Amino acid sequence: MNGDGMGLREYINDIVEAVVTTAKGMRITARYGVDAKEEVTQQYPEVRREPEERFRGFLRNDIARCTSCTMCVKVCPVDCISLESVRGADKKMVLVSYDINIGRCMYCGLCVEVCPPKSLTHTAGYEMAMFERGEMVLHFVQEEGGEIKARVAKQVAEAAAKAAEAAKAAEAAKAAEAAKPAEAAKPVGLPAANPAPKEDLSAEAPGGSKADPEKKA
Amino acid sequence: MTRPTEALHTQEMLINMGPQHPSTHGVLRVLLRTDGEVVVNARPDIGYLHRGLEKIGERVTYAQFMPFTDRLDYLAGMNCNCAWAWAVEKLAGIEVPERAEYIRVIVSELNRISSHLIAFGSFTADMGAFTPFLYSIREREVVNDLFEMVCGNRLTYNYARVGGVSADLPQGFLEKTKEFLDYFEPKIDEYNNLISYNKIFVHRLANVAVISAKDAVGYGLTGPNLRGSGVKFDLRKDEPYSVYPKLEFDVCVGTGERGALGDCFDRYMVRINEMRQSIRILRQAVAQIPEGPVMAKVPRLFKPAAGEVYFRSECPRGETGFYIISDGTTNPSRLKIRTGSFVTMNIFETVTKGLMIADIVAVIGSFDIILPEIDR
Amino acid sequence: MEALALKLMSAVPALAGVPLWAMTLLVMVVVAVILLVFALTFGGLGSYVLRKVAGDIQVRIGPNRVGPYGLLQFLADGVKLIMKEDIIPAKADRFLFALAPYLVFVGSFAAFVVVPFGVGLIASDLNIGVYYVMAVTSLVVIGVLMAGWASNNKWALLGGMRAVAQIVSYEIPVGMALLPAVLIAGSLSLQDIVRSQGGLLGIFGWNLFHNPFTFFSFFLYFTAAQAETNQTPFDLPEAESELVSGYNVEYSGIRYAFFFLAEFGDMFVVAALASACFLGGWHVPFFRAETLPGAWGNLLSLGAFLVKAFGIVLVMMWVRWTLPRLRVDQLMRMSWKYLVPLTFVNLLGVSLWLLVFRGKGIPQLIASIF
Amino acid sequence: MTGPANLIFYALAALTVGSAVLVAVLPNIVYAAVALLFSFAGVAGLYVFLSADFLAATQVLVYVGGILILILFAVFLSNRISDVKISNPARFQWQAALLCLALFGVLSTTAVRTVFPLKHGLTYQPTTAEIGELLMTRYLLPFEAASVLLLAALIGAALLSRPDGKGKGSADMEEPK
Repeated sequence: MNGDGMGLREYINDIVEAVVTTAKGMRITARYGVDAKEEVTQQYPEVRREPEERFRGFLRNDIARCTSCTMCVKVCPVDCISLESVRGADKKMVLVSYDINIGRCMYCGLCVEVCPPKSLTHTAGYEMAMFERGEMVLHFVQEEGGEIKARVAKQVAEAAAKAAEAAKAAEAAKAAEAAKPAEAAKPVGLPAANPAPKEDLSAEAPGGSKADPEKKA
Repeated sequence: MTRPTEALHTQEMLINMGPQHPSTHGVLRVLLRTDGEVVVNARPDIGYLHRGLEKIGERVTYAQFMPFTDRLDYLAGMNCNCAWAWAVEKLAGIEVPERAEYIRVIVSELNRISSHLIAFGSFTADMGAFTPFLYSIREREVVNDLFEMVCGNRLTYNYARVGGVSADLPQGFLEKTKEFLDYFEPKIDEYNNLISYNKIFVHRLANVAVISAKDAVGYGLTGPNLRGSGVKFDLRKDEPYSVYPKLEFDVCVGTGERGALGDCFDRYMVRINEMRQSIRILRQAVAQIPEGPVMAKVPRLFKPAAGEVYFRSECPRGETGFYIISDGTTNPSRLKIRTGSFVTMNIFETVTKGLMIADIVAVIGSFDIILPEIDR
Repeated sequence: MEALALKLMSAVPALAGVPLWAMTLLVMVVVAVILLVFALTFGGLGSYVLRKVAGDIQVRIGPNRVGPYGLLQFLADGVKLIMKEDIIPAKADRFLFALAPYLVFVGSFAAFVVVPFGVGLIASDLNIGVYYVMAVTSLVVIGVLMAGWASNNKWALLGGMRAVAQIVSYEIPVGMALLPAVLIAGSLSLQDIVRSQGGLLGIFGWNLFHNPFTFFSFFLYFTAAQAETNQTPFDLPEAESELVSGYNVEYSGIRYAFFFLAEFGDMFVVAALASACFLGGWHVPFFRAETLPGAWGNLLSLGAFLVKAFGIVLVMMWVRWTLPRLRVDQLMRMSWKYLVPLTFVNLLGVSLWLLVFRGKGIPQLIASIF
Repeated sequence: MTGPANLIFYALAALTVGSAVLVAVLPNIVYAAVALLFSFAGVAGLYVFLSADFLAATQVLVYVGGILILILFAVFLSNRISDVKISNPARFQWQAALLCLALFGVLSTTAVRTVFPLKHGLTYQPTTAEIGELLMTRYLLPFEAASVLLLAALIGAALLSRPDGKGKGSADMEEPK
């Protein structure tokens, strides 16, 4: 088409080709334009697509089942999980705080894969808008950390006292040749330690709407 | 397109194309020196998206680096995932179950289709036709649905694992894949009718930024950009890995059908044709996939023996290679990533001399660069 | 105008005392306001339809939130544009920057004056109608160039330059493609051109079917006019993927709205000219709207005209969402190497046809056999 | 049409003359060009006033759409195109003023001395057909001569602006097959 060497036939071919290819394209767009069934958009807030079973939404930790093993903290490539725990009276770890910074989380799912008690799971939630960065940290333990620590320390102390008492008693019993009180002391100690997490669970229900994406979704 | 003579030389203008520009495919900044509409020099300025992925690689374990490979080329996360897994397996000498390899090939090829779809769509959008872009997105959504089914995410998959894949294919996945292939195959012809052979589109691309085969090899281009220049080089064929030797497909090369060999149109057509080949591969893989485990026994915190390894695989944007030096600990001692887009940027300044501003957009689109891969 | 004023004064006795010039002025203002309201409404609804058509073609839905079927979207957009901060870049030329959108809008709006909306429904039946449209649309060029330069933005400057080169180049094929209609009617007045396509031949009275040359002429005009009004595939001045947004990249708020409205105004003027010159204007096929009593004839012809014009606007949108964009040198080549020679050949063909067949078109020739 | 008509005439005349003065004195050449636009528009308005609608449209089409664009292009293609503050250092002011005064004297004397034949009671008549007919009959020769001249100018301009004469420029403009 550079003037020299361009024949009339080429010129006309050019025009014909332009018209034909344009018409072809327009036929396709017209077909889509007329056919209303082809529309694929969903009206998002009203119509919601059901996420797949394996969908990796927000993380949720069922703290009743969590063993504070810190596997998730170790495996997280971006360090978005922070966990604090203290050793309870029954030698098991008691969660003091379990925070996930979802502003940092990249939803890779490695933490869920490694979680031994399967307490950490992905929810189907994906909607969470907030005004400040600080709000992006999900707190899974609702109770004040200090309170838990104090309570656990108290329990530990109590248990230790009890154990000491029991030991004393045992010693006394040994001296008196009776080992039974020591065994009875343990069942007494457990109920004292257990109600605390249960309380947490019930407290989470009303106040946990922010922390629990599933309820929002 | 012709440069004015010295007598007509006017004042040159310096224009910043990017980092905020609709068609630089991200935060690429091209420093244009133009003489009116004619580009005297176009110098790409990269690094606006640098996240230090290679340094991160030294800090995290081999398994932990997997999600970061999603961020390497976010339009082809599966390919990068698998490439990393293959690289680490080569380093540690891990044998992967065959079913896992087939799954990797299936998701890789699906991802190649979805990545080429974006390349096609955004390229046409750069050329001013917005409609094909949305058609391509429509098809890509189906692939994303499939990926969500298999791994739970739509963009950053983190599906492959060292030693296999994170989970077996879910129920009905292969059927849905077949369905998608049957649905998708005729769409390629539709794209061709709609835009590929459109006179205006052809005129915009043909004979623009011609790269000779010699230059393409010399500058280290890989992937569709290399094949667009007529060089028949595909790592899946020439340095076969995984189960690719068992699958039949052709290597698409540019033919110069509407202009010179190695122009923008050839690079574009290579991608369109590669989607067909991916369909072919997928059909075979879906038919051949064996039953069995999808994960080899790999310790959670494994320590490969000290040594180094380079593994490269054919990603949608060219060769993605991981060079890993291991010192016997759980983390790589040094990690170097070679990506297609980064190497492609080398030739950018050379081929854009004397083009027009609109052609710069065409060149960027035809290279199908992606910025996270360039800056890493 | 004066005639209308006289008519009004004789019809309404209370107006007898008003001087004629004042009455004329009043009529003028009223007509202008009606046209302005039409132009604004068209701009608003046009943007809605454009997006709806885009949605339909692109397998989406398009605006559907504000009002029923999203019909009030344009009001929301208008309010948004008015409320937006009016930004003038610090280093821009404030005076020209502010002036440019109004010039563009005036250039586009002034062409509405000679659009023949229906029987007797024309703001001013200038006897140089077609020529007038060509003249006032050249005002747009100045505005666009001014906007591009005054923004002190290199993208805008490039856009302005492109726009000027493009509009000036395409004015020639546009004019040449319209001339066949002028030749057939023997008048530049758009009302005369429309009247010449009447008769009971139905759609075959249209210039489109007058002879093969006029048939091509219509498509040549359509193509060239698309280019002159910066519609895709010729939207280089505002090519968003190359020049970001071209000459109006620095504009915001109400000033941007003026560019926007001018664009839609241009679109309508092109469609109106195409339908008036080639598609029989306000003629209703197989029916003489002029003969209807009272205002019915006017209304019916208005309806027919709007249907035709909007149909062409729809086709323009359809083309817009189908084709990619040309490069600037290809655009020039298309004008000078393809459209200009073709329109000239076409014009020659039409003239020869008129000479040989004494002004009769194919349909008339066939009709005269029987 | 007496009172208001005169008013409009004076407004138009003031616009024309005022803008013309601005063209001469404004330091910014782009502003000067814009002032020229208003001057042209005023002249077009005067033509309308003289019932010469065709001439008015031509004035807008040719001068505004053509000449002014050309001038603006010339301005923009000059140095420091992207600099908004282009200024126009005026030189030879006194000589120019003298020349203008002399020209003004000649023109105004001519205007005053000429006896214009005035006809009253003229009604507005379309001029287009008449102009066309005259151009094609009585003034055919000058009309054609002018068009040939313009054509020659066009070809000359195209020839001058071609990159390197022949050959070289075409190599990289190969079109797709």
